[in-house]
Amino acid sequence: MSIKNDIAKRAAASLKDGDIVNLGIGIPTLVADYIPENIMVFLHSENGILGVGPTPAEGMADKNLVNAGKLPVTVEKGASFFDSASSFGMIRGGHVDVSILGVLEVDERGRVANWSVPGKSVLGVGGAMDLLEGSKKVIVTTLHTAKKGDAKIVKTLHYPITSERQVDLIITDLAVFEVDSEGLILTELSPGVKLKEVKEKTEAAFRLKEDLITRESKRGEGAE
Amino acid sequence: MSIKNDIAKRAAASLKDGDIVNLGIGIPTLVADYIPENIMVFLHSENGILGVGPTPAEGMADKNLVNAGKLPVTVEKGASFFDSASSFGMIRGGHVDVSILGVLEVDERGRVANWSVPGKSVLGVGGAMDLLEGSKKVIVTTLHTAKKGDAKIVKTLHYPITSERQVDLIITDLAVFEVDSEGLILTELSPGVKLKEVKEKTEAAFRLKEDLITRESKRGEGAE
Amino acid sequence: MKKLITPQEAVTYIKDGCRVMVGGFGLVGCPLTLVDALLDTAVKDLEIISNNLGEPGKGLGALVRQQRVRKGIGSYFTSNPEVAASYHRGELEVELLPQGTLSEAIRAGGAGIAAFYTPVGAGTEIAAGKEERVFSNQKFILQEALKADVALIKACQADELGNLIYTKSARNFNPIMATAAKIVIAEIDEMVPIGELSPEHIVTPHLFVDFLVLKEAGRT
Amino acid sequence: MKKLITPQEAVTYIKDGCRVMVGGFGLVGCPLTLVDALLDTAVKDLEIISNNLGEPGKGLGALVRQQRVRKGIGSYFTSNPEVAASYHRGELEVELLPQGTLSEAIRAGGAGIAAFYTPVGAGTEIAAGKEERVFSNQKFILQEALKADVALIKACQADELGNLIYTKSARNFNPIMATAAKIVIAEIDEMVPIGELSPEHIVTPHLFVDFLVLKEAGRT
Repeated sequence: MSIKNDIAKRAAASLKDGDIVNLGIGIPTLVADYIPENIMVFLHSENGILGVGPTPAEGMADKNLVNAGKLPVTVEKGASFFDSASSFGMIRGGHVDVSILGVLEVDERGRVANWSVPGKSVLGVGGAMDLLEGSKKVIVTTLHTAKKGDAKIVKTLHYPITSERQVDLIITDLAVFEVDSEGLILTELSPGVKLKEVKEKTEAAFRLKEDLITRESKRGEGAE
Repeated sequence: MSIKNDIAKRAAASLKDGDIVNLGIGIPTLVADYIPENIMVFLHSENGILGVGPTPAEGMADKNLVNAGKLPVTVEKGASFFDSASSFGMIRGGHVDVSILGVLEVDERGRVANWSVPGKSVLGVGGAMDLLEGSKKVIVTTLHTAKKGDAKIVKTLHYPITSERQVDLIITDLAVFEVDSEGLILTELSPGVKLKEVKEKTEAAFRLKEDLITRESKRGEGAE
Repeated sequence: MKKLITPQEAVTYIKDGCRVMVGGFGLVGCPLTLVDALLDTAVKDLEIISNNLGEPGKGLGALVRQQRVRKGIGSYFTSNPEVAASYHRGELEVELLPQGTLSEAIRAGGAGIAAFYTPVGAGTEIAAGKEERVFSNQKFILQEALKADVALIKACQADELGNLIYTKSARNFNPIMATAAKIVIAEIDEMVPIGELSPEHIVTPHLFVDFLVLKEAGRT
Repeated sequence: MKKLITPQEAVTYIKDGCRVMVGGFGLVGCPLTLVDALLDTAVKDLEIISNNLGEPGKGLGALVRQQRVRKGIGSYFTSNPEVAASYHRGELEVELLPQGTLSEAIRAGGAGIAAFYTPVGAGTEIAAGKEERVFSNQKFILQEALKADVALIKACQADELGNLIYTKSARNFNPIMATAAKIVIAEIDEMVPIGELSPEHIVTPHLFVDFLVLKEAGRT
């Protein structure tokens, strides 16, 4: 199991039965494969689907049925289609329970940059701001550091902020942080990870949860 | 044929093929019976119907299918149903071609009072303001004077104004007025009606159209 | 599975002082079983958002007659003269909105929009106390969104997840009210298995709906 | 009967300098026959409102490459790096909106709403130059409605009156763009007789639609 899958699996374990969930591009997309079997969640895609199902079998893709990443999907029984204004009404209106998003950076107040890289040939915001603003709960899934080893959990964002809203949970390959009004709280270490490593690779200040746990490496089950 | 039916018939004659038409309560409702046979119009009802058809036969009423006056209706082929916000989006957004409305009074700028009688046990505005504000064309159908003979086409409204928007056409039992930026223009007299009578029964100032006509009393055809 | 509850359980979510949206255009599309159940409680000081307030002594009109409605927000209370009478006696607060402004404010409430500028009512009594603003040489007034604690709506069919479809002109305010309250309770004629309603035809996706109640032969 | 016209006739309604809405989320639900026909004209200085601006040299991307687009208003132009390149060279004006703000502004344009307050983007670069206002202790920014001269949309079926239904996630921006332009041209896969589409299932009632064009096997 790759590092990214481990992160996705940990994120999936924090979902609850009945949750309406929106998955971003990248690691979040992988979460769909790890939904615990004893719960039922409903995947919302901002291009107008509630009830997204698995990727279609080879050759079975329907060109009119894609997710927000423009990849072919299927739908579950009980799914529905709607227009873009209705879809974002759901998001902005607080009807999506959980959004799981990738980020460029998170700051020490739990605020996110994930839409713009100044000067790069990237010109788009898509649904990133809507999802951050409107979702009842936001979970960030990300590698703990960038490719060159730079911290992604930083004191101050270097990239443009996506929303002033603080996210609720940050899940990396090394650790899990909760966020409260004062900032980040380290609640969980990944299997085999020491607190020292997390401290070294995290630029942002964070507090420790009293009962900080180290997640077991047992496969096939969620940690919550 | 009653006076009210005559007014309705004259209003129907000013409709064009393909018009989306909203009919108010009272005389406007009668217009549906006089749509010229060589044109097709589509009746919009603000409670969520496009394509309203005739009143159902005795005993055939569907309690879930009523018009804005809460009277049972049917629908034509090609009709559609929608929610109230969508319906008023159509009206306010300028997608209704013609609204035909009853009034309490019209002033000499062609502005209407038709929603409130201060002090009376009438507490409602309904769709009156939306229709006046949003319809591409507004036709007023009304008896020329009130029950006691008071003018309904007045210098200044005695009742609260419904919208600052000037209506386009005023059709009474005695006459037809067009409205331009400067005010009312008498364009047509009903069969047998003399200009003198209209002058006596109209409080508002109005100009005469150069080619003022007297409508013929021939039955079964529109005047336009 | 969406929880199917009784009308009596449903109305326990409505407490004294609650703001409640009630669907329907007159009696058409009004959740009469839920209204009846509400009448059987002692709940009072309600703020009701509904296009109409029933007829004298009937439906929501019975709540008005029993003086359990503190305020009515709607567009057309003319069909119940007791509303005007209570209002003139100072017993009932009334907020009258053009029907399009009412429906748009409810939709805005459900869609996370705080307020919007509408041209309807500008320059009239309805605009009293409201901010006026000019866009492209036309007057508009600011209308804030409407939200509620509980919405009581009426649909035709629900599947077991709570997806809803409506019937004919009984759709009216129901789909928008389904989006704009903390707790949404849908009274339905019939429950169908998941998958029975086409994804293309569902009007209210289940994420908006909290509870379902089966319609009963009613009083009102 | 709604006028069925050819793609070539359809695009004659688009003149130099026009503001044109184009439906679709990427290629899904994009009216490619109409876009192809537009490519074959010499029309220029266009202002395009569309979630994306195609891919490099493809669809709307071909219009961009030919420098016939003066301004793009949308939410996600990332999939076409040439848009960013043109923008950085100062050849193309770009207005980037959060996808929900874009879709809400189009809906507002079609529904006669001048502007609305959304919380999305408050406190970010997107809010630059926009009015900020606090409602209930939360920051909102003012977004004005979007309208267009012409909308090119894609539907699945139309009846002869112009009532439209869509298919799956190809619905996206099409129903809202159908409401927000002076001239609305719908590219359809298939025409069906009046009465074939259920009144309960029609997504875009015919009053929004001016012309119909049958889809052709396309280039892009």
